[in-house]
Amino acid sequence: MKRIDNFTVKSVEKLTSDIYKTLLSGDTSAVTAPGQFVNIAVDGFYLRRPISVCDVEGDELTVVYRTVGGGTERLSNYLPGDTVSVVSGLGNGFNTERNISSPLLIGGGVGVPPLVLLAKALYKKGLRPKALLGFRNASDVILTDELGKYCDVYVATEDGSFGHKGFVTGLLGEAGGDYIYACGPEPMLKAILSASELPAELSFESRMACGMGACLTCTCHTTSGARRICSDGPVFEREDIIWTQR
Amino acid sequence: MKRIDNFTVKSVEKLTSDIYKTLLSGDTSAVTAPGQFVNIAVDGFYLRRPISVCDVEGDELTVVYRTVGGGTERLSNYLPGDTVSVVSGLGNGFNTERNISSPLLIGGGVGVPPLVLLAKALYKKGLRPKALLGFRNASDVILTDELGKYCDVYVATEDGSFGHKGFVTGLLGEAGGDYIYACGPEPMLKAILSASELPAELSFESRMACGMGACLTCTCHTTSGARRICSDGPVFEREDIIWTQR
Amino acid sequence: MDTKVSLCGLTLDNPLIPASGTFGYGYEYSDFYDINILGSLSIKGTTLNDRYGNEGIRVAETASGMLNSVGLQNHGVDYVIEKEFPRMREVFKKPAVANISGFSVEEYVAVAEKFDACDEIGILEINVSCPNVHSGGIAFGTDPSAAATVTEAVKKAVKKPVVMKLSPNVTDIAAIAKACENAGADGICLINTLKGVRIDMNRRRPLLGNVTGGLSGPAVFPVALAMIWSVYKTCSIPIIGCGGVTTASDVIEMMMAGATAVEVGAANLVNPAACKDIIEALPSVMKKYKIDRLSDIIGAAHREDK
Amino acid sequence: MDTKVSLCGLTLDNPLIPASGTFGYGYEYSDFYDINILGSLSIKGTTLNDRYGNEGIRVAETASGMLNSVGLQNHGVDYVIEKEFPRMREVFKKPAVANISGFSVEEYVAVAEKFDACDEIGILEINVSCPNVHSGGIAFGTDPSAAATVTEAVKKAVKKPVVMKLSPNVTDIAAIAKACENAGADGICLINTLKGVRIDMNRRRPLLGNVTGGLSGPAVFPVALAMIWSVYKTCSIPIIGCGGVTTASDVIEMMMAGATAVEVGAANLVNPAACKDIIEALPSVMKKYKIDRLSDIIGAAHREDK
Repeated sequence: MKRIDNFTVKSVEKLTSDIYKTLLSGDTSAVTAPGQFVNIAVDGFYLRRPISVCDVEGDELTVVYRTVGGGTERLSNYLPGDTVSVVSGLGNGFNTERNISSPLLIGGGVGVPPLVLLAKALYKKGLRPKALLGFRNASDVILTDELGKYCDVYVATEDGSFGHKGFVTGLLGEAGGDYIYACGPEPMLKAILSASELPAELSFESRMACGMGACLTCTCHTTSGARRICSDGPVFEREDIIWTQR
Repeated sequence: MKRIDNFTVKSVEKLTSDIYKTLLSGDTSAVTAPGQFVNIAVDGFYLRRPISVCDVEGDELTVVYRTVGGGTERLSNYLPGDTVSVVSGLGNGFNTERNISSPLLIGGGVGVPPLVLLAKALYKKGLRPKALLGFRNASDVILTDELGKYCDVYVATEDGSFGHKGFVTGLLGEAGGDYIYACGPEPMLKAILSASELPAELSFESRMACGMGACLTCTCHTTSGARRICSDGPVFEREDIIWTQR
Repeated sequence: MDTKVSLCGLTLDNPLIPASGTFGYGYEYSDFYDINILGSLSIKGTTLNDRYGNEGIRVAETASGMLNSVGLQNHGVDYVIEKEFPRMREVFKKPAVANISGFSVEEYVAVAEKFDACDEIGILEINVSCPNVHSGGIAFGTDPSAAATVTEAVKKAVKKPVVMKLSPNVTDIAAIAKACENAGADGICLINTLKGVRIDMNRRRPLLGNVTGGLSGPAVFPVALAMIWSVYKTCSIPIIGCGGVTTASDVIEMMMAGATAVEVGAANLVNPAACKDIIEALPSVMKKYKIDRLSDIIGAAHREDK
Repeated sequence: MDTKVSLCGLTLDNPLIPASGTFGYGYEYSDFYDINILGSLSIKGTTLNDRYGNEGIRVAETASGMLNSVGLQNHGVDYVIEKEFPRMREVFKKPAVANISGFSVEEYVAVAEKFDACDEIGILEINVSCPNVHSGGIAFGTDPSAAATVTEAVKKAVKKPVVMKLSPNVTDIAAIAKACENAGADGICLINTLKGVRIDMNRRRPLLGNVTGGLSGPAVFPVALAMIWSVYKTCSIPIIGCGGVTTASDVIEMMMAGATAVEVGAANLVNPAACKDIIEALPSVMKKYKIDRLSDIIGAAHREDK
């Protein structure tokens, strides 16, 4: 069940030079799985901004996003007490009902946030996931404390300024695990599937408008035909994915 | 010399059910005559809103306006501390350098505000103008206190709920005077010229875009040809005016 | 207050019809409100065969609007009737509008015939205006005689009313509308989207995979009104207005310009409850403008002229 | 960083040209900045004789834009040269663009000849696209052969470069541009305004005295880009882009789509310092997109195609 509601901004926190964390308060009942996203209306911009849900706790919903343009810029400038319109309950989300014992949560950059709610969900089921996180450098590192509550956290940075030097795939070898959940830039997702044979589900990004399956602007090719990132995804299993045509 | 500046909202006061007074602070040096107007940019609306200057004192500028649509509605919702872009120094304004001894200032409804700065200017020149003001009813009456500082104020209301019952022209007979300055709806201006033979200058309203003589969207016919309300006006002498074609 | 309008023999509870391609088959929106409050709904544009549509990025934001270049993605008419209609019927009980696209006169006719046999459908909306498919659709919508040929062929083959959906990317939309009317069309729907481009300045390439897309949203509202105005002057058949409608006041403005019914497009994508909000606001806006019956104001702004 | 561009034999310090009808004769804006920083400026559209223009309301607001229906108000070419040019010269020392309208081929030629003799003028911009004058102007801009006839007649009569300003209210703007190029035009300026209407719902009449007006502002930016894209593909002569440009980034996007210079219109009316703000912001935006010389990016987004 999707919803549209006004949410109140509780706080806005700058995490890095261009990544912000906004805490919103409102009816979060439509958020039923980690890996779902919300579509947020921003003053002065026509389209909503789709942003993955980082965390939900009671009526509080956390989003962590990069300011990539005017819209997310504007979102980061909202003040506590301001109201924003939020469409929630969007996307399939990660499947946490799998028969697995040692999940690997792999995130890159601004793909890390949805892993927080995922880690929490798996942790509540009695699992202790490993989180493998990749960033460009130490000043880009985010959410390790939050993930640390539910996971063992391993970090790689491209320049080695924090944790392992290199890409996040460099952490895969020693990580073990029996299932991969991943979210991040497509080259990273691709590299993960090249580096590991484990079963995996990956979360994708796309430009979109409605975010709920109506406009068909976020369509991608999959092994089972045309699929909508917004509503058939954003999470697809490795068997579904066709890289060449996306 | 026209200017564009950011002004700070100092206060917004609701005067009647749909008339607001906004006090702005900024560089007022471009306002050189009563009857001039400013063109104010309002969030979410493409065109600026032209509004007559009610008063100027140091770096404080007062505008009083009716909320006739979304733009003025929005303006009335600004909060103290908010910033608005203001183009100032627009329009010719009233001519206060005339050799007159007993000016009549006639205003109707939201045409009253520019008479405040006009009254102040004439008062400073040693004159004691009479202000004849027309409103629909008692609850629409505005700015009598401000005008009372510089004028003898006479009020007419259509329903007689305040002052003289009837139109403002009903006050003309006993008012005497040797010159008319007027601002208000066109039927009122027309009625004034019918009711009085005194020399007069009248301030007109028009839809407009730039407010500074470039776009030619506020053109009107006058006895001396096409004139721009924004920059040849908004004040025209009675000899200039052609009613039929406006 | 009476919001009913009569359109091509159907009585709609109100003039609101979500536009094709912005409302799926209705059920996508039933989480947000009971979509039976709508006047009707226009289903996603349908072709004879399954189509993926355009590759690459399909949407871009613009000032007060958006570009889309979906390119008629759909599963083909048979799938739509077999699989989508039952799902639509669960949440929408009124006659829907079937939006039909084709790459030949024969394809238009074939798809129209299939929808003509469906109880779910009340009106056939023939899209001769899709700007996002090269060599298809729009070719029929930019030339009066080609538009007339499609109209005539479809009209011969079907019983349900036929509304021709026209492109605004033409010199004289009234001439095309008139040709459709003369060929037997029961109504005209306008406007489809305006052709637009955005550039990705980082890549120094067009942002959309298809280069051009269709502009919709409030940005195009005055353009839609101008074309509705012109077609109302020229034709006698009813107009379904479309283009940038976002508020109840927009609906009334478009009806005064000449529209009998009003399609709401992009607004659904940015506010899933847009049509509900509009329908709920209609009575108060009607009161503001002293309107008792919405049907009274169709073309009202022409009164001194026509 | 180098913002110079070469346009029809003139070197402009930057591609910024305030569009005709939004900048008077320049001196209206000299309170706000030294207008000599502009690349050039295009004067108010000029006809042979004095014109009042349209009666009644001439401006309406729209989402991210505005309608105007001024209708070519001007004092006629002789007055402009005698009275306006001396005032313009006091504040603007560079060659200006003369925007010329007419109701016959002969009128276009007569006005063009007079401006051709003026030192103040560098380029003749022939407006075959005014949407606000019935029976005039635009009739020449909606038909390739009529546009070619005007082009040829003017070219024969003058020495200065001739740029044809085209209407977007056509099915195929590239065909019209190509006809102008073949007839000898030195450049194409596009787009003029889109036809639009607003209704005054209280009066139940069109808001504008002229019923229709021309839509400008950010709303039309993607439409302008689409037409520039198409004309760049078809023609070899330079394009002066126009339509909704508001920021330095818009300038660069329009140049990548194919514009050699860029006219700024409605933006001047809502921000009198718009062109100054854009010119000052250009270097930082050029840096963002790794541009050393602005002239390098003209049509850059076509590189894989052309």
